[in-house]
Amino acid sequence: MSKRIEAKDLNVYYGDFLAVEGVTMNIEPRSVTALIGPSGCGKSTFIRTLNRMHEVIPGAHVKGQVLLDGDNLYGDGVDPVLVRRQVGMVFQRPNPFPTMSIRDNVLAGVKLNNRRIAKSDAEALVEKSLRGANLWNEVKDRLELPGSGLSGGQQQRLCIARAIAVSPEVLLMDEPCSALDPISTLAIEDLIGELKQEYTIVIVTHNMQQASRVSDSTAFFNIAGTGKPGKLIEYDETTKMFSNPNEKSTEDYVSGRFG
Amino acid sequence: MSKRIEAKDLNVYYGDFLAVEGVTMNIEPRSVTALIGPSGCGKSTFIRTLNRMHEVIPGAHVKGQVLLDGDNLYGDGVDPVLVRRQVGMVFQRPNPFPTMSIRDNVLAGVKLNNRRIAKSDAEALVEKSLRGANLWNEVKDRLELPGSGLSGGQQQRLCIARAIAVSPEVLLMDEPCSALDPISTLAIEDLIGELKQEYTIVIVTHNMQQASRVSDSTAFFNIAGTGKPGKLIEYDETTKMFSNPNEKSTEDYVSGRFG
Amino acid sequence: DESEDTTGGETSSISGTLNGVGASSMGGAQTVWIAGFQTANPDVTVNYDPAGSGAGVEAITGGGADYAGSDAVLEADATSPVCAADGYPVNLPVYISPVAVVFNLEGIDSLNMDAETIANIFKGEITNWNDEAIASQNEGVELPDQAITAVHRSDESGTTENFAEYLSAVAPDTWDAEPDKVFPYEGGEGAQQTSGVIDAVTNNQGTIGYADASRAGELGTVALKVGEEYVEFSADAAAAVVETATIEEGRQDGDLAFEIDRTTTESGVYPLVLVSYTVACSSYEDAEKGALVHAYLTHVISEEGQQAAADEAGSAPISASIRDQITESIAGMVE
Amino acid sequence: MTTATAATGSKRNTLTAGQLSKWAPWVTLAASFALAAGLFMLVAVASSTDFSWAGVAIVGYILFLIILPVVSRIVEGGRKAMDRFMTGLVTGAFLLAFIPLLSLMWTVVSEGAARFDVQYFTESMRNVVGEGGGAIHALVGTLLVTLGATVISVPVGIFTAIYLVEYGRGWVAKGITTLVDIMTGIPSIVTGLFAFALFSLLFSDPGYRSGIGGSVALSVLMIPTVVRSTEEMLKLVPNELREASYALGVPKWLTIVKVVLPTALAGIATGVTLAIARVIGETAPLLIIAGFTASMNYNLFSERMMTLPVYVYNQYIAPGMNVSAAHERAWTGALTLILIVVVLNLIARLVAKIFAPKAGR
Amino acid sequence: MSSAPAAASPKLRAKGRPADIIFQGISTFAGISILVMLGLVAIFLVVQSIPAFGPDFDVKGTSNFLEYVGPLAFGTVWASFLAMIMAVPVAIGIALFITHFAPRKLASTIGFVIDLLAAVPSVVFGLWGANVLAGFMKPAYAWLSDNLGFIPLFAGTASGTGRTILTASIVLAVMVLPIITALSREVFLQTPRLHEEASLALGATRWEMIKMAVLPFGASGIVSASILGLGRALGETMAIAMVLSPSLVVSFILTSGTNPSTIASNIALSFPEAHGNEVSALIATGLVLFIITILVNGLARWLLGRNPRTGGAK
Ligand SMILES: Nc1ncnc2c1ncn2[C@@H]1O[C@H](COP(=O)(O)OP(=O)(O)OP(=O)(O)O)[C@@H](O)[C@H]1O
Ligand SMILES: Nc1ncnc2c1ncn2[C@@H]1O[C@H](COP(=O)(O)OP(=O)(O)OP(=O)(O)O)[C@@H](O)[C@H]1O
Ligand SMILES: [Mg+2]
Ligand SMILES: [Mg+2]
Ligand SMILES: O=P([O-])([O-])[O-]
Repeated sequence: MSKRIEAKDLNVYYGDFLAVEGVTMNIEPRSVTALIGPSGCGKSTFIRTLNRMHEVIPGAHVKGQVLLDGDNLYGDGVDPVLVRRQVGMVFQRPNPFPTMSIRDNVLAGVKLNNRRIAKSDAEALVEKSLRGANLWNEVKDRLELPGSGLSGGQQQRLCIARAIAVSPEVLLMDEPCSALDPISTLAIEDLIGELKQEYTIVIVTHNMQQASRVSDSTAFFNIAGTGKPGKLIEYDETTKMFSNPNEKSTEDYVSGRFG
Repeated sequence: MSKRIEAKDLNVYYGDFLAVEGVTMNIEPRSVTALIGPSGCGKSTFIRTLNRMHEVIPGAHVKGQVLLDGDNLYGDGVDPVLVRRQVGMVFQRPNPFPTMSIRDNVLAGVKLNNRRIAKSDAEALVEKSLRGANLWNEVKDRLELPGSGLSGGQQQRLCIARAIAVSPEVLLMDEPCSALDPISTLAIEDLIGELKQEYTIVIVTHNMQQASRVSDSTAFFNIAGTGKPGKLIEYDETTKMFSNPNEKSTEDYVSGRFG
Repeated sequence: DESEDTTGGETSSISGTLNGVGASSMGGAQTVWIAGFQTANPDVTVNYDPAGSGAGVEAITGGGADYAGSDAVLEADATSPVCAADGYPVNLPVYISPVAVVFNLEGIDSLNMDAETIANIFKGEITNWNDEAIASQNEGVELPDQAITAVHRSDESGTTENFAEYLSAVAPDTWDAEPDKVFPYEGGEGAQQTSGVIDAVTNNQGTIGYADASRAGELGTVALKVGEEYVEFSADAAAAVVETATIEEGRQDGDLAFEIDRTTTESGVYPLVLVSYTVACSSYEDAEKGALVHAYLTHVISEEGQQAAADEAGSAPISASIRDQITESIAGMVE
Repeated sequence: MTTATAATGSKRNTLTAGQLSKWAPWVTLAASFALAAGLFMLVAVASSTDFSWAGVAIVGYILFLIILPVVSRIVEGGRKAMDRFMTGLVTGAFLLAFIPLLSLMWTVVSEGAARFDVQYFTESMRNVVGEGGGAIHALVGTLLVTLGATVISVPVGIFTAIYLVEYGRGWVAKGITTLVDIMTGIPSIVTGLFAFALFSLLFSDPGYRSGIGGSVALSVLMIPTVVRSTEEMLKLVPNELREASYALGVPKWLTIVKVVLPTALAGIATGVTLAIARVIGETAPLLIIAGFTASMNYNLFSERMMTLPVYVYNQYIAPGMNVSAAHERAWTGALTLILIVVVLNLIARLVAKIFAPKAGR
Repeated sequence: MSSAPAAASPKLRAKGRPADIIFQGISTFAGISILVMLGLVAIFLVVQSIPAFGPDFDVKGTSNFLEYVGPLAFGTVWASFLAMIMAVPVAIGIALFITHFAPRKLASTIGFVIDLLAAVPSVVFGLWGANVLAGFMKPAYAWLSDNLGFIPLFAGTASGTGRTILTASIVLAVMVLPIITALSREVFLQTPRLHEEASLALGATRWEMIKMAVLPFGASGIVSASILGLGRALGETMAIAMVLSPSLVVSFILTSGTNPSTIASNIALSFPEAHGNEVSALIATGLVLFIITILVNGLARWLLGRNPRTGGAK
């Protein structure tokens, strides 16, 4: 189910502005990779290049390669829609579809694509995905209610359920917990631990503790100043990064007394 | 400059829904009080009753008393406008006025009171407030540029400068750092340390470390379940709250391995 | 085409649709004629669009209508695509109506005026109701000291043209503008359509206007000075002036363009009339259409038709001699 | 500075100092109008003219607008005074709008009620002279012509808005936006002339008239309103939802059809209703292109078709001898038009209720 | 591990997504069709108006087209201007009242009632303006010209019927009011809560909050709303034709019975009786109105450009 991702000398642009420069990194399957770094260093920008969401922004484009099990996502004739079906994404702010019920939100990936699915299969898929996102018990009695009626943490888990319902091979998460309270955060961190049995997971976080808790590898991005491009400074196993990083700036950053 | 706040048996409603029940607490002048608790327990709701911002929401109302140096904010004939001039507020998301320059943003509140402020006085006040908010050095060369052009952390400090420019006696802050990166967060925590020399400060935070770092007293709110009202569980000195709280639920919450 | 297929009509078996466009002045009369004709011939639909004489002329000469209504006669050399090769458009005077000069003054129903005075009022030279020029012709009437508001048509109109023709014929020194459908002077106030003029006069004291007499209603009206006497408008007085009219020279057979003698001094004649023509082809390219137009016009000029229009639309019935002339003019349509 | 003992609340509260009491505005209002009424009474007696209610309303309001802020300024200070002044002004603006509205509605309802009967909605004007008759032919015509215009305008308008919001970039999109604005300024009568020229050319019939021609003319007026309102609504759909959909591997067009449009549907429905309201009462273009008839015509594509605005206009300008009967018919027509729009509005609100995104913020 | 040259597997290759292309095609086509439609209207106006620019121009006693269209263009702009200075402040007031002053429950009902004004057919506005409003205003005009006649706007004798350009402008103002109100209302409702609360928290009164947060945010929306309203005012035909007492003059006087006419209403008044050259002249005046609209739009855009929208989507 899960796949390896390789970024090769990736430059990411907004129009003429080079936002992220020369990133080369290998992400192992069935692992959790955390992206950390100060605001504006290009974490979000980079993670969005991994499922071609970057190009949704007008003028945004990419140079370099991203290989998914060896296939270049940016190769000729590659359909971004197919890429995104294999590389799912969860956003910083929970964004369930407001016009849909909880059930339809989970099935969105199927229904929006006009795919037919037997009723019993659909039920099974909803339950499996919601269980996978650790939400089943809380919502099983109100699947018909609108998804926007849930609490923030529940909404975020609903979005995760929606993302895993289409059985992607990679799951990207851009600060999935920053809008959440500690209890919801705990639930999602536990979930990440479980999901990595099946998926390749990349997560952006501002929270060092979180990065050290959930991830196997950590990538530190930094930026020299406003207007300069963000760069990958160091990428290594999480334990190494937090205990004994190679770079001075990494050490400065992770040892900040911040949580 | 700073004032004592007493809440007496405060019940806070959204229409018919009782969101916060029976809060009684004394907040000392020149201290930092942190409000903590899980999402939805009514921290934001409570803090907004302290400067009558709660009633801005349609249907929202309050029962009970809030005394500011003995004067009931909710007494007959009290003008909320006068209350808010004495009790300033900083919000979770930075909200500078987008059409105003940095200078005008700082002066926004002051200009309301005396339109004809002398130019030199204005300059002095802008500098003082921006220095107070630890932003002066970063923006002194571009006071004429729109405030929305700043980074998130800078915007948040600009909002703090705006709030202290009107010399309130109490400063309320609802999760002022949750949208910020660690470096900006550090700057704002330092700032809070300085501001408490002059102001009574109440701050909502999800971040236990932050609460323990910046506050003198801590109030823990909790909620029994969705639809139930939030309650003040325990209120004590911060050191006591984090080392040896009276209540089991407080201990559970603060000892959660979260940051 | 929506004409019902039922053959239910006891009186006739003709069917089809006839479209007319033209003068709004005879819109009311056309409604009456159409109702009568359609009642007798249930399978026929006749539409008359009172869009205006100009629109009517454009339509008939451009082939956009089967017949037209016009307050002014078509030029002698006009042609129409709906006419047969040997046919040509003819003007048929089917609608005669006096134009009333109406006013609104409390307690006064009628005033005497000569053309000179009327012209001066509408030009804005006489501005007060107690002006000597009016008072001298109305002894015994207590005229108020009140400003005159003269209301004219703001749209282009056959009524205006006939009004102007009368004034410029009888008082050429005062009314020095060429008669036209546009009101020529700047003074006074404009209102759209006869209804607008009537409303403006009815709603305001001290006003005066001119309008198709059928709409005069309760308003005060002016008796015109003809010769040495003052004549109130009436259907008979209006018909009388048409009796004295001559047919314009140089017209083709059956084209009955009238020249009215506005300066007549004959007794009992009301020279401020509007003659509105139906413009049709002397013979039609499409014979069925010709038969339909013929049937319809026969109804229009029939005694009942004219009387119905007089009753329901306030026009003056045409005389027997005009009816005969028209009958002759339209005979070619069914040959 | 800070007293340690908590105040009991019965002490004088510094926060309530210098406040006008709650009823002060109402007292001032009553006093202002009383003053104005007295003033005009005097004038009326002195000059033996009619007592002017309009004068009282205007002068009373102006007095109120001056007195309250002045009092407030003395007691509460300038800022509060300004607030009270602006509150008075804004409320005044709102009430001002009610004057024409009530006057219009009163006129239409009181004049139109007389003929608001079964006959009016079951009979046409065929063979009717004087009293009686109805407007069913005009009602059907208006519904058909407006339906035609809606069928043309809504797809074109919505797809154009989609183009502008979802696809259009650069000068083409800018150009179309400008053109849409310009289109809003085409005089209605010109659209009628244009449609007439177009159709008589197409069918080479110089007397061309039909309902569909009217629909085309109305579309020219309707499209810009549809585009504008739909565009605004589509812009309000958060980008997050689009991205959520893309991230699920949903192609762009399905994202638009299944996520963006349903989310904006309520707003679009309101916009379309507004656009229909904008054109349903148009007279000038229909006078030219849809023509005039007293008979029923169900066929949008051939022959003249009566419409309610033309009917109202015609009954007014060519009433025949029985003027009041015609004028009653005219007003009832106007009333009917307004009711149609009210019903459409209610439907749009229902649609909005049903499809509105649930429980937003 | 995988150093093999990247050859995308069939799994990622698109079959070419025809539905996407078709959908984009339809959208683009719709956009272009507006261009075409407007082009057709422009061509129609230009072609049909060419004869009016010939040397033998003679319409309503004028000897060239400019002489004819000048007063009409003036009247159009003047009447719309008057309507806008009345309607825009009132519309903003109403929108503010609905969004920030009225009790929430009442607000949507009030909004609906104002929308009703948009439903009134222009003929009915015409009838109401000519028969109700004009009579209502007449005494005011008499008073103004008697007492304030020294002001050029009220010079001369007052209209005896009240059918003045000011009456017509009031009717126009009432007609465009719901359009401007509806859009402004929507925009004001979109004011970010954050900004409203920011100003309230600084101790702003309600009006100060509106001045600080609502109006700056809504400025561009108000301009767009006004453009829509202005478009309607410039092009309004029937109501003006029925209400106004027109002449071929240029005059700023508000209270007189002699008023400049407007292009659209003049077409309605003259078209039924027009033929030949006169038709061309009328259509040429329509072309002029078209150009006026373009200019006014350009002006508004320029104003917008100087005061760009802040915040908002995209
Ligand atoms: N849509 C955009 N258009 C142009 N520039 C952009 C856009 N989005 C982001 N940028 C710029 O790209 C750079 C990287 O931004 P990015 O959002 O990736 O940072 P980040 O590391 O995710 O920061 P944060 O922690 O605040 O989310 C920044 O300089 C930002 O200003
Ligand atoms: N505008 C509102 N209308 C109705 N209920 C509301 C509103 N805002 C908040 N609530 C409810 O009031 C309760 C307390 O919410 P509040 O926002 O104060 O929580 P909080 O402690 O600030 O949570 P968080 O940490 O997520 O900000 C919740 O149950 C919430 O659903
Ligand atoms: Mg980011
Ligand atoms: Mg909160
Ligand atoms: O018949 P009219 O031309 O005067 O309307």
